[in-house]
Amino acid sequence: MTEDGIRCDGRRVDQLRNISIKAGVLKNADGSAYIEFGKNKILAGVFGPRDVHPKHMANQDTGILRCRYHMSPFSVTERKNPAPSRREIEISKVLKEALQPALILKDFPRTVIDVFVEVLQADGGSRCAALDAAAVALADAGIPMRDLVSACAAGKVADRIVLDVNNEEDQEGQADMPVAIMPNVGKVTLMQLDGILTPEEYKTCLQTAIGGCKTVYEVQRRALVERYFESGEK
Amino acid sequence: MTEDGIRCDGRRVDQLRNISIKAGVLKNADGSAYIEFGKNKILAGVFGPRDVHPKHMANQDTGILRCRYHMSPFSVTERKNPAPSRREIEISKVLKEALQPALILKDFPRTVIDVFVEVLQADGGSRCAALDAAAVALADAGIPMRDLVSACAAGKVADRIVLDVNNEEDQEGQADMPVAIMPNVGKVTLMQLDGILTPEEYKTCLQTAIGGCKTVYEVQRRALVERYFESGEK
Amino acid sequence: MTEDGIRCDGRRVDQLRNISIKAGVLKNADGSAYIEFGKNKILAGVFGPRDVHPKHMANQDTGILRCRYHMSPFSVTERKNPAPSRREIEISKVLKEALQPALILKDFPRTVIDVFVEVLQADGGSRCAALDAAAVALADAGIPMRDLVSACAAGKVADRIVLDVNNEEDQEGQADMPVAIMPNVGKVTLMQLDGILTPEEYKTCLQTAIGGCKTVYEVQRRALVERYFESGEK
Amino acid sequence: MGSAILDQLRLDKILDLLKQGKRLDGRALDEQRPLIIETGVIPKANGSARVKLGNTEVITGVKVQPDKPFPDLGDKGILICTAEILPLADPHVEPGPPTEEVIELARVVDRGIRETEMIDLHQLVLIENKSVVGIFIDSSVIDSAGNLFDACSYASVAAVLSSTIPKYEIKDEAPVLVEGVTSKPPVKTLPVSVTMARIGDYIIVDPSKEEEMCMDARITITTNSTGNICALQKGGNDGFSVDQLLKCSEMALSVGTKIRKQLEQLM
Amino acid sequence: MGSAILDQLRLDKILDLLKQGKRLDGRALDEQRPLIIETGVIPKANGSARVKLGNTEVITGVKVQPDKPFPDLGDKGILICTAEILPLADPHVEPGPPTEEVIELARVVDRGIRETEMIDLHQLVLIENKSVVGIFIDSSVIDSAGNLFDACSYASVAAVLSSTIPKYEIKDEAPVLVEGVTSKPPVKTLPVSVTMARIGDYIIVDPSKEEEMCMDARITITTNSTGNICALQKGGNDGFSVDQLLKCSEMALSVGTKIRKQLEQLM
Amino acid sequence: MGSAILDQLRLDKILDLLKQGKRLDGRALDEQRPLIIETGVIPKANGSARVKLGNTEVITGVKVQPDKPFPDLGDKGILICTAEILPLADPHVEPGPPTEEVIELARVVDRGIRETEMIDLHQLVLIENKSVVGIFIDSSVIDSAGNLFDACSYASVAAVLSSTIPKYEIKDEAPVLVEGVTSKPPVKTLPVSVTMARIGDYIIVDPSKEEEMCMDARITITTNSTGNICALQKGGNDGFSVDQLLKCSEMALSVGTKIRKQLEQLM
Repeated sequence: MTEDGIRCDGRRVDQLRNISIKAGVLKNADGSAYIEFGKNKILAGVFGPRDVHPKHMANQDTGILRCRYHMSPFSVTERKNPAPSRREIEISKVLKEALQPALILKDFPRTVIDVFVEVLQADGGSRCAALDAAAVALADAGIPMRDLVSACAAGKVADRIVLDVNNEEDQEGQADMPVAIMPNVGKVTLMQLDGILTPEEYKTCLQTAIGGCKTVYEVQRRALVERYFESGEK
Repeated sequence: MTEDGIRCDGRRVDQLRNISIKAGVLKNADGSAYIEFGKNKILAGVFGPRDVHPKHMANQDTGILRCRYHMSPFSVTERKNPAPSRREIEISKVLKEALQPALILKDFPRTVIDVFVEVLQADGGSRCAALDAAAVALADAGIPMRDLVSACAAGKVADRIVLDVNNEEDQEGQADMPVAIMPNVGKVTLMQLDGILTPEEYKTCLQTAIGGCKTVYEVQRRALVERYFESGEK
Repeated sequence: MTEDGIRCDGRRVDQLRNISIKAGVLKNADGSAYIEFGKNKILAGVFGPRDVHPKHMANQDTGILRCRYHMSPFSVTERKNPAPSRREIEISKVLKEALQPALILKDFPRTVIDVFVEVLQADGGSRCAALDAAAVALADAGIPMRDLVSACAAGKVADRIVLDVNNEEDQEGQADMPVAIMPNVGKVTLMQLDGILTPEEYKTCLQTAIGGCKTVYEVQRRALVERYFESGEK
Repeated sequence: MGSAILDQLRLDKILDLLKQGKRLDGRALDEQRPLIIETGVIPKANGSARVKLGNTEVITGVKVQPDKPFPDLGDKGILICTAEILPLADPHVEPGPPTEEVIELARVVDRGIRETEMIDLHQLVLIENKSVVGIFIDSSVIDSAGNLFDACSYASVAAVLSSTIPKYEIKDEAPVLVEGVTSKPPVKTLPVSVTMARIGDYIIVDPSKEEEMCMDARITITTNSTGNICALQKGGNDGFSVDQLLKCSEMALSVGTKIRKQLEQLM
Repeated sequence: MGSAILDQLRLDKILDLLKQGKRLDGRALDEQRPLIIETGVIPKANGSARVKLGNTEVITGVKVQPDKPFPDLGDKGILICTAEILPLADPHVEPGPPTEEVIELARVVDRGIRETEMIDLHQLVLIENKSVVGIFIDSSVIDSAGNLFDACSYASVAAVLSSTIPKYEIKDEAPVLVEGVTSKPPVKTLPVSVTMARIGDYIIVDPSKEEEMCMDARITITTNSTGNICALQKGGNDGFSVDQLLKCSEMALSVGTKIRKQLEQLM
Repeated sequence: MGSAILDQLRLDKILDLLKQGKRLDGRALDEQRPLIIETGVIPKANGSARVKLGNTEVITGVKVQPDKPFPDLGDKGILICTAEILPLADPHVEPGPPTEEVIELARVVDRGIRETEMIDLHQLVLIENKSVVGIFIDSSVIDSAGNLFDACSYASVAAVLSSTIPKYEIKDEAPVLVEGVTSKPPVKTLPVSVTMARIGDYIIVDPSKEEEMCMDARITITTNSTGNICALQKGGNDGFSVDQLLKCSEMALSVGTKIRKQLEQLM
């Protein structure tokens, strides 16, 4: 990083990578979205609410949410084995718990909502980008939501708190903190941290990330507006 | 191959390896057959129509057919891991689809017919030999059939179309085309091809294979006649 | 071994290693026990009789018994993969069949009793020690029993029949024979043998093992007495 | 039961149209759906393609990396071809180990590329018997609307054509990447897969999902650039007559020509 | 419920016969079913046998190939013994990973061969700690009609006796097959497995499937050529008295003698 | 349905108490359950600990053995941290492959130790890129009564502190154990994990199982010896406000101080 805070990819410390989101990109899924977030290229598809198979997993008091985060074999530098890794299973759980607060599952007892995320190309922050796409796909599926979920990481690179750590920064970075919020409700629904921060840095990092989430939210909104009010496609 | 078309094992180009089939060789199976086809040694056992487990796989509109092609660890030169390989799973599917046209599954709703094939010793053409034994085992089980299914491969070796490619020929061979027919109905129910053929060779190869299937059919018939009309065993 | 029959750990040929058993050591299990048997350190936990999952495994004529023998990764010299090995699966079956004669499963149709054994540190004779703990855990769970089950091995070391072979002896040993009895009913419910014995040695070995089982039985009884009549804890 | 009635109605409708030489989506019997090929969609991969065949959509990535050769095949590089139907592609696909359908799909795509000898694997050897270059061609179906065989095959071929092979040098018996030096893949011929379905007495090319639901049998024939037939797979729960099979091979050659031209533009 | 009644009726009938010293199939209590052994049935294997023990039938193949030794056992060749009940052997067996019953079967057969030290594994070392010969003995049950333990054990022993061990030379630290030179396996003793069942107070040898369905407990005892007891496994959901166990060991020795003679003819 | 009613009653009761600053088991909101640490409980392991956190109980063993380094990490030893909930620990846990809950548990414990850089992995290299020392930290939950994250973390840290690292020499490029020579593990800092739950508007430390059953969200924060925050994991099906998150980090630091003192006594 330069002394003026210009990062290896030319961004300022508080600047997001380029983001574009398109809703309704898949034909078979009930809802879908495609996101490019820096070099991340991620698809999300949603099915449901629908019947649960196997049936004994159904809950008569509430709907359930399932989430699968999966990386394509060609998405990373070294070819990835297609079988889900422990990392992918953990991220699947964390994403599910980040999306669930935005849903009103009690209204759909005995059903399941399935969220499938495929990382076609991975860069730093793929779990946040996955979440951004998944939230748009849920909205695209017409599933009632309390709010969107918007995600973005902040971190510490070269002793400075920066927004939206990319892959190169993550390799050398001192800390990475993915965060997701429900922007209107004001809740943090995903938060993780790897790396070392002072309490003061922790506070700054969290606020920086939340700022980024709010910017992401505008991109998500625009994708839904384009899908439903500006194109005659659906 | 010699110039006269005499092959490495002494056969002419249009000659099958030795085949012998015996029906009713197993005590526990509802129907069974043992085939020796060249150096192939293969057992087939059939159970059904019987109840489906797990129950949710049953279809109330029709019976279903399941097929498993499996190779013993000692059946090939290098000891084979007993767990089913992707090749075995594909062949299982192809065999199932080759047998199904001969069955009248609609008459047995909610049931399953299970065909289990074990390759005790493998030579070239094991999937065809497996099918020949499986068809006889189905008949031996007393399951109503539209026709038998008779299988045999043809291929291209040393620039000539030959019937029934053996293992040594397959190693050096230019093409291998396994074919199965319902001999009386006149349908081809299995067909695959690995290797390069001109359109003219393709036609010759197919007709050569069908010729072989018809010879195999006579051996299958004889095995059933021996089983039911010439021995007092059953 | 010395000429007087003093073994590498100082024991006589007919002497058990130190054994201590404590019943009721776990809070969540319906019954539990912890055993130290030489260097073996083993926990047993029991649940049931309770509903069977999956339901189709339930038997309307009788209760069923399930047993799992598992070794912690840190229990042996070379770290053990946590997935169950074929050896652990076999021992699980043998333990189940050793415990079952002591239970009256017909009285609890449609239910299951689960016995979970965890070997925290393994020494020679871990399956016997596991059984000793499991029997106490079953009694601690209040499950009606015809008798306890008491287990101990005998074997052949340096051409002599010895009681309770330890790990070092087992490495060099000529034979190892784990045995379990129902001490009051007088039945042998577990018996295995690895190694070479003359018919006469076989007889001596079996009787030596049974003698050891009877000593173990006293330790098991004492553990249950301490649990139910000497402490005010439960 | 309801489903069985719907199946029958669909079949009746399709057969009715076929008698008039028509199909549900207005295509002629020997007409493929529009094929759109985009390459370079995954820049981090060594090659990639996104293919739309009607509403069916596939993304394929190619990874090239040093590997050990298979035993007894020490004079050849490694070629691995996989396929997966992502659960977001189809409401009936569930995550988990591959089904027999998916295994067949991957193996048929693999054979089309392997048996035509599209890639000269002998050119991928670094040290004979010890070190070779491996080419991994992984296809992910992202929208499943019939004829996955051809869609995955076209995407795989396109991804290979678009790929660059990094250069490796041997240092201390181990392969080391030479930065910035790449070459085109050693492509010898263009395999073109054409899948046909039989419904009643009719043979149709490139079946849609609805057509697959009521087809009697299926056949996939792969041809090479010199007009030979190189791989074939019959599927489905019924058979073909010999005449139908000969007709299918002719259709595979004629229909394939158009696709081959489209693929050649990527070379 | 129906099944429980049938079970009871079967048990009553069998016990009734046992009181008269008889069995369902007319055998004496200490009488095995006829044992038929055929070797060389799988010529591509290094050794093989087909064994019929009454209606139970097993095929075993032996494969011999170079391998790396187990850690800490660098002075011994490798011995692996497996068993499988093929789904065509039994209407209740389903394809899939091995059940605990099958794992026990394989391990008991393995122990019979390993603990008697039938094969001198020290003679199978090519380079100590680095390269050894592995012997893989794989048994497939093709008809399951009771007492799979003994049938698999006899088939495994017979397959080993019928096998030929190829010669390997070490070149560049790797084993290379020497064509046309083979030797007999280094066999030191003949293990004979005898399985008995307890039904009520009766001990019967070589239980049939019907007898297994109502037996209280089972015991398999393997003896060697010098009349010693080398491996033992109790099974089943009840136990034995000490007297019964001593009687079983005597029966294993006496009944085993006849089998051993039959196996010796294969040497 | 019954279960849903019970859940509501439990929540009502707990919220009622929280309004009064109380908890079901009488603790203050920021009070952990008593922590009892015993080390050396598995003498055959290189290090071990048994931890009781209230009624939750965990046993952790540390194994140290030579291994190959991960590719591209040839200058570091290997650290593997696992966790398992034994089926005897909880009536609802079944044997089988790890659930997503258990995978998360293991990975959060691992990150607490890895991200604080507790162990100086650079000191565990025998030959760069070829041979390193691996440290395996395996935790088994034997009684599950809430807050497994902290219990497993404390047990893992304690087991590492209690461990001895054997010395290895390189002979013929292979590591050989030097008998009788050991050293302390290269520990740089003490990670302390503090897990908090949000129930309604209340944040409580070290939730019990009953509290977990009705919590809205969960957070685990790991701090190091210099008062920095090093790892964090939010869980549960609802979220936190920013103020709550800042409060949680303060609680993690203040509550963690007491635990760190307890752990320091093991050094």
